[in-house]
Amino acid sequence: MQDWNAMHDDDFRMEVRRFIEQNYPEHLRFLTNRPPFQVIKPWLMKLAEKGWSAPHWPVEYGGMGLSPRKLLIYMDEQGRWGVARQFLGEAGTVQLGPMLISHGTPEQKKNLLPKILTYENIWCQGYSEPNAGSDLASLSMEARLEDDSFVLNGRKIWTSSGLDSTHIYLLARSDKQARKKQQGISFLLVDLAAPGVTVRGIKNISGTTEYCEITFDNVRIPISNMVGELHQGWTVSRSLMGFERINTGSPRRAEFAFKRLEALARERGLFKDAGFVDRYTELALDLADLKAVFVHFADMLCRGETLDADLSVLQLLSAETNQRITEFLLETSGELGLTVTESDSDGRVDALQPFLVMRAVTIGAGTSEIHRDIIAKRVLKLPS
Amino acid sequence: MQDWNAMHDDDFRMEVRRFIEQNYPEHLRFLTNRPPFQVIKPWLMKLAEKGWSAPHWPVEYGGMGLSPRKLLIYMDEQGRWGVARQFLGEAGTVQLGPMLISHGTPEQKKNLLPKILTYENIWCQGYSEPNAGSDLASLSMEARLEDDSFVLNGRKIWTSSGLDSTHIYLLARSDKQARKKQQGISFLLVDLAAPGVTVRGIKNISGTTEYCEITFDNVRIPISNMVGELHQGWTVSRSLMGFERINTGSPRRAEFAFKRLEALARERGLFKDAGFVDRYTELALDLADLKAVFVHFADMLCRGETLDADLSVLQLLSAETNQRITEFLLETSGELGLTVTESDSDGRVDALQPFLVMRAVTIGAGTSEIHRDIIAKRVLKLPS
Amino acid sequence: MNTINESQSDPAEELKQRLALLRDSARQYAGNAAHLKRARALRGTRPGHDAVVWREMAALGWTGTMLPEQYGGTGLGCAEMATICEALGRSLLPEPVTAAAVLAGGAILYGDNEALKAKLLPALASGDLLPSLAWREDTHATTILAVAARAEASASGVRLSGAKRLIVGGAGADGFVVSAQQHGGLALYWVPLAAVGPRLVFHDLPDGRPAADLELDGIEVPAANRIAGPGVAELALARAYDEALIMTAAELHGLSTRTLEITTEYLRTRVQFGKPIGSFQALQHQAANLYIQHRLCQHALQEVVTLLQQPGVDENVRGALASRIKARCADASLRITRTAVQMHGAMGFADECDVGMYLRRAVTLAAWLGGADVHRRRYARLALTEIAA
Amino acid sequence: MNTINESQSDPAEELKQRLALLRDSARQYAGNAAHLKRARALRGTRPGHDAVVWREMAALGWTGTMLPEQYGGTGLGCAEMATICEALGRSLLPEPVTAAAVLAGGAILYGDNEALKAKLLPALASGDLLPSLAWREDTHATTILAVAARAEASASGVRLSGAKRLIVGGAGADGFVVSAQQHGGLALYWVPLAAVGPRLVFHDLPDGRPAADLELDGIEVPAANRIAGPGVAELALARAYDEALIMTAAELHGLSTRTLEITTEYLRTRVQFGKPIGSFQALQHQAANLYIQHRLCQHALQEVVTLLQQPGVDENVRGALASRIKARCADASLRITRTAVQMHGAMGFADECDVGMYLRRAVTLAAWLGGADVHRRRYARLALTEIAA
Repeated sequence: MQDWNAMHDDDFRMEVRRFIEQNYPEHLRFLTNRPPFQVIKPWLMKLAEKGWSAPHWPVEYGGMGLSPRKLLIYMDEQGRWGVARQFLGEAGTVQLGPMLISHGTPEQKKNLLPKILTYENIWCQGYSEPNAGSDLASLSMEARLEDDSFVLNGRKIWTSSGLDSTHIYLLARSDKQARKKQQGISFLLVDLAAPGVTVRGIKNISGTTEYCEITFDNVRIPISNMVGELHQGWTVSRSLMGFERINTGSPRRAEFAFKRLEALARERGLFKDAGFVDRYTELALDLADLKAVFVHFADMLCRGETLDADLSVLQLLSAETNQRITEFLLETSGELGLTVTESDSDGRVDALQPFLVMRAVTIGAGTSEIHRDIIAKRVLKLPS
Repeated sequence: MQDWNAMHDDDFRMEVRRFIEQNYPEHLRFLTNRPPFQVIKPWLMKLAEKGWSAPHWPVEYGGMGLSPRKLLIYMDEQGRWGVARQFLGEAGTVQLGPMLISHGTPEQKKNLLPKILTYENIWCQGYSEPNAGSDLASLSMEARLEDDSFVLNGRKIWTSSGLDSTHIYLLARSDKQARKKQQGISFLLVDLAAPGVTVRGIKNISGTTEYCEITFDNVRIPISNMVGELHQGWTVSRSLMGFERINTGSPRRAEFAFKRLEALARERGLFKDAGFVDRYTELALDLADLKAVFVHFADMLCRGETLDADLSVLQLLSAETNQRITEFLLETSGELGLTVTESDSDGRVDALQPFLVMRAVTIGAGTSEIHRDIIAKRVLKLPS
Repeated sequence: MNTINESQSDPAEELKQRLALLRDSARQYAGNAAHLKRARALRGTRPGHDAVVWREMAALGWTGTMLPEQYGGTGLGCAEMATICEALGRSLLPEPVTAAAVLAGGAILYGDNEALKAKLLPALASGDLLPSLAWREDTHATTILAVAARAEASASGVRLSGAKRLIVGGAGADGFVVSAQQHGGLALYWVPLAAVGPRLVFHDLPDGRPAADLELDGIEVPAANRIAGPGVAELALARAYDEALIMTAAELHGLSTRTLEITTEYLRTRVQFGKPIGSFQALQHQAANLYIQHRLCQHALQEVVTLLQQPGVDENVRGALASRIKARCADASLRITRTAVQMHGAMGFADECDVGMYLRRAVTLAAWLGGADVHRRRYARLALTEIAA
Repeated sequence: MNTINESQSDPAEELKQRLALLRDSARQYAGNAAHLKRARALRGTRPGHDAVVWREMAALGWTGTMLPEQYGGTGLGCAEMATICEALGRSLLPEPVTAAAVLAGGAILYGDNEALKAKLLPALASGDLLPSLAWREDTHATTILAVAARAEASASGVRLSGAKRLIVGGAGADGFVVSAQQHGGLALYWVPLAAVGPRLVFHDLPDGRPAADLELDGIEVPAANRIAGPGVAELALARAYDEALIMTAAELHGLSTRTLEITTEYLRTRVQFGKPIGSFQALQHQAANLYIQHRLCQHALQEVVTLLQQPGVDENVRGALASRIKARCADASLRITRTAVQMHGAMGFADECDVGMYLRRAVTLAAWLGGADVHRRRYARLALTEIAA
């Protein structure tokens, strides 16, 4: 077994770079949106064969066991080559895996982890409900304990990649009498093929069906599908650290969008337009400084420090810089933007898709409002 | 007595224009800040001699008795010629006069109104207190009724033009037992020369002493100095309508600031700088559209309609457009802005003073936060 | 410009009452919830609108609002038409009223071919004809007068060459007003659908409505189909363009207004953390900011159309006013619809939520005929003496 | 540029610890509340700073931080100096450390007159000398190399002509580094105060500190006073300028940080409507926005000074980094101090409230050596290949 962490940084970087350059499909470079599973699958299988599906998992569970420092190099090289940001959708490797590794039973680890790595099981996340969005802890999906089973009833919504998935991990209310709304919640694993599960795709504003609504009608699952203790699901779901959390603040997508802007400007000769250049430069500097903020948090990770409430600064900045860039991209494309509504596979500069896709970044991983609340209350200690 | 309202609009406009052009001092045109009383006094005396001190007061009280329509022409001509915005400071003509006319006793009207018109009495407004700013109704200044007198104790602050004034009208708490904080307040008139009154100037950020703190230490005033009913002062102070309220939303100051920007751009040859021109044009359009909003409210006045909560839209827009213009003026002046800190009497383009003075416009007549609250709750009917 | 009307009498009041009547009737028709459902269903289809509704609109007088009575119109002005367009914008009606009645219709009306006017305009007013203006070639051109297409004399009349793009309303058009260079300058020709043959290609705009590209090579029309020759054509195009800008601004204003209504209603009713989200001050202030943008559009639009009701408005003044209002309404509508999506949370990102349709229509109309950046610069050239000089 | 350091060992950690020590000691000295009172009292006075404090600062090593040990300095880099300047900015210390030690000192150090260096630099390090750089002529020039002043050979050495403006720190200077054109190009001369005579005029900067204008006509200095001749002078000026930009950015960052602390404290304690105003979500979110700006500055500054600690940084890279950080900190500090005034309500508008002093210092330092707009454009020329080309 290769000990990646023992390698010199430069050698490791070159090894990663070589692999990516040799295996990543050219036509999928620098996408601003996340490709569907079927499109990205050949690359994922390449990663799986190489044993690189889960760079951050410990070696004993089939991961690469990378230190934060090596992990950041790994991400850095992906960004450099324009590898599609696959992690958010792959709830299995990024989210569920680490939670199982900390909280799962030996059986759960043995049975589930290998199938995540090979994409035999594709997991999605079932947290949000129609009446539990920003206020996640008010979720009402019911998990009634009957003998050795839970009986699930309720609805999950805004589940990413639900149509591509085979399984879902979710939070459900196992004790309706609990005093605080964060209590009485259990963390459960469900096969989407189970009787009583209905998956309905939700078309989104950008025309793709990235989200789902999943209905559970008396779905019965064995109690062994629970991760962590009974009624302690909230804690399990909050246990993600470091890499998994910093990932959503990565400036990678903003960089990809900025490359589009650059290409558009070149195509239209806008670098001769002083008014354009002023605004372009402002965004270039916003991006440069966003990267500096990212490096700060990445360095903290490398030093083994805990990422705290002020990670919201990175997430907000990243999301809003992203939006500013794609809004300017759309504005700059002018009437050209009216003529390209489909993906950019023909190499033309598409402004509409990035603009629409990025509408979600200030909603998905906590709304901007929630992040500002966190900064005000937990970082600046302003009163309630 | 001239009936101005019977005149044709054009004739009236020409008459006003002629008077202004012949009498207004050239060196005081297009000031972005309000000149001290002594500086503007010669012009005010000209107005008083002409009988034009109070264009909006009824003729029977010495005003011009202008209809809203004629009043707006009067204001329009002042703006066109760059007449200093004198009204806010002149609490006597703009604020107190109309309140006395509606709520004063015959004696109060007879004794006080003429002296307002001749500037024999200069009035200032005593509303804010150290702990009652945005939350004005929580004022705590005490007015204890003893026989035929009130005994005043407390402190008023942020009183505009206090050092130039001879008298103050104020709100004080006459009934500490009142159930709501808006109740138990009386509206009182005080001679600043009375024993126990101390006036201290407060130097402001722009270097002038426009505001005062006034302390009242057992100041005794006769009960006849009360305007309106006992404990009903809040209502008296809220009774201003129309012209007095629209005045703070006038785009005049924003226009004056924009003229500065124009002069600076001409001086520096910036109209050849496409990046500058883009931002300049944006502000030109903001100003044009702000004027359209003003015209809407002015038209409402002319039609005799009541100005409502949504006047906050005009006040906010006017204040914030003002600030955007003066911020850009400062930025554009660059290091030149470091060399001119005094008033612009030497004809050079000063950016610092307008910038600093305009810091107050989103505070003074209700903070921006208060206006946004009003729009959200009273116009958009959002829940509390 | 004085901020006060000079005159003593009050035709403004009269106009205001007429507009209120028009607005009520237009809103009543367009506000029927069936229209929004229809607009949703028609996305991605051809011609992307409903011929029956088009005729109903004509029957209501909307396609002939700005046409003189001699051509079957009602001879009203920009203010009345803007009121109608605002109502159409509110409900996202897919029928190409601005493109056909204002842009193409205006180009015909302001031309100098009386015979063609007598033939085409009454048909437009009655709903029997849907004309479309084929003007754009380079998607980056910032003026309607940038034309490379050519018109040359041929045996049977005039032969056109070149290509036109992004013809809004072109998928259901009965004929095209085509701009082309000829000896002496720019001219406009009427090309009936029958002469077009297989030369039309369609694609979807961001709002799901179709636009057409038109290959001109090989199209021939009689010389009598010349709508306007050199000199007249430029003026006709410029005026039709300015009026279409204003109507597009009115549509944008209408759709922002409706978006704001939908969103404040959502803020009042959506509950999170145990209370309506509209009780959170941060959202209240954002809503107030949107409302301010809305009011800027409302009063600026009112000023612009009122000024244009006067006879004999200078061409540069008209252009500046048109660009000013297009820039304002484009910016405001994008900001309002973007924020509306954000305020709706994940729901706002779903296609089934109406605010997404409003955003996509805003994106489309904001860019069509030039975006805010283009029009701010045009305004500067036309209205700011320091820059024009 | 890779976002990750390549090397395995951790000199970064070592630097970090050194900086923490420096920061603590600088904050301890500068954080004394007496300094802010002093700064308030010194506004509008001449020389506008305190000679005793200047010597104390020298004794702490601050005026010699970036000077090599051979000249009595401590031979440290931009990172260390920025840490000190940040502490000075926090407390609005009026002593012209950046202007004298970094800008003027750097111009001398990067010149090639060893004899002058040996004489002047140790005196700067020890606090015996306060030099000032007289470079600006036209207030609109956007480069430090725009010089019209002349230096011509005379009987007794070199005669200067022309005029310099806006010399920050000039009111207490013991001598001036003057840029002037001579045969062959730009040169720098040392002009001791004694040679200046009555040619200095002072005026107040927005923050109340003085700046000097200097009439050069008639000033003569020995030829040996040439700090740098053609070729060297340009490089020396450019480097000193870039370093001064970074230190000014650090001062701005320090003052914004402190402004934010003062303001959040005010939000926690000021009560209106029966609760602390900091509990209003609208103000909370504004405060969060300011905090984000603060963090952008903090991490960008850290990146910039870390990159400049490397030996042999390319001149264009240095210039781009310096302009990038000046632009960011200028913008952020203006936004933070403006909003701080707003959040303090009427109190913030009073001269007796400290936030007003912070705003005025921010206005001064943001504009000094070029504002955000100037530096964004310089960054574009130096760093963005599409634009430089």
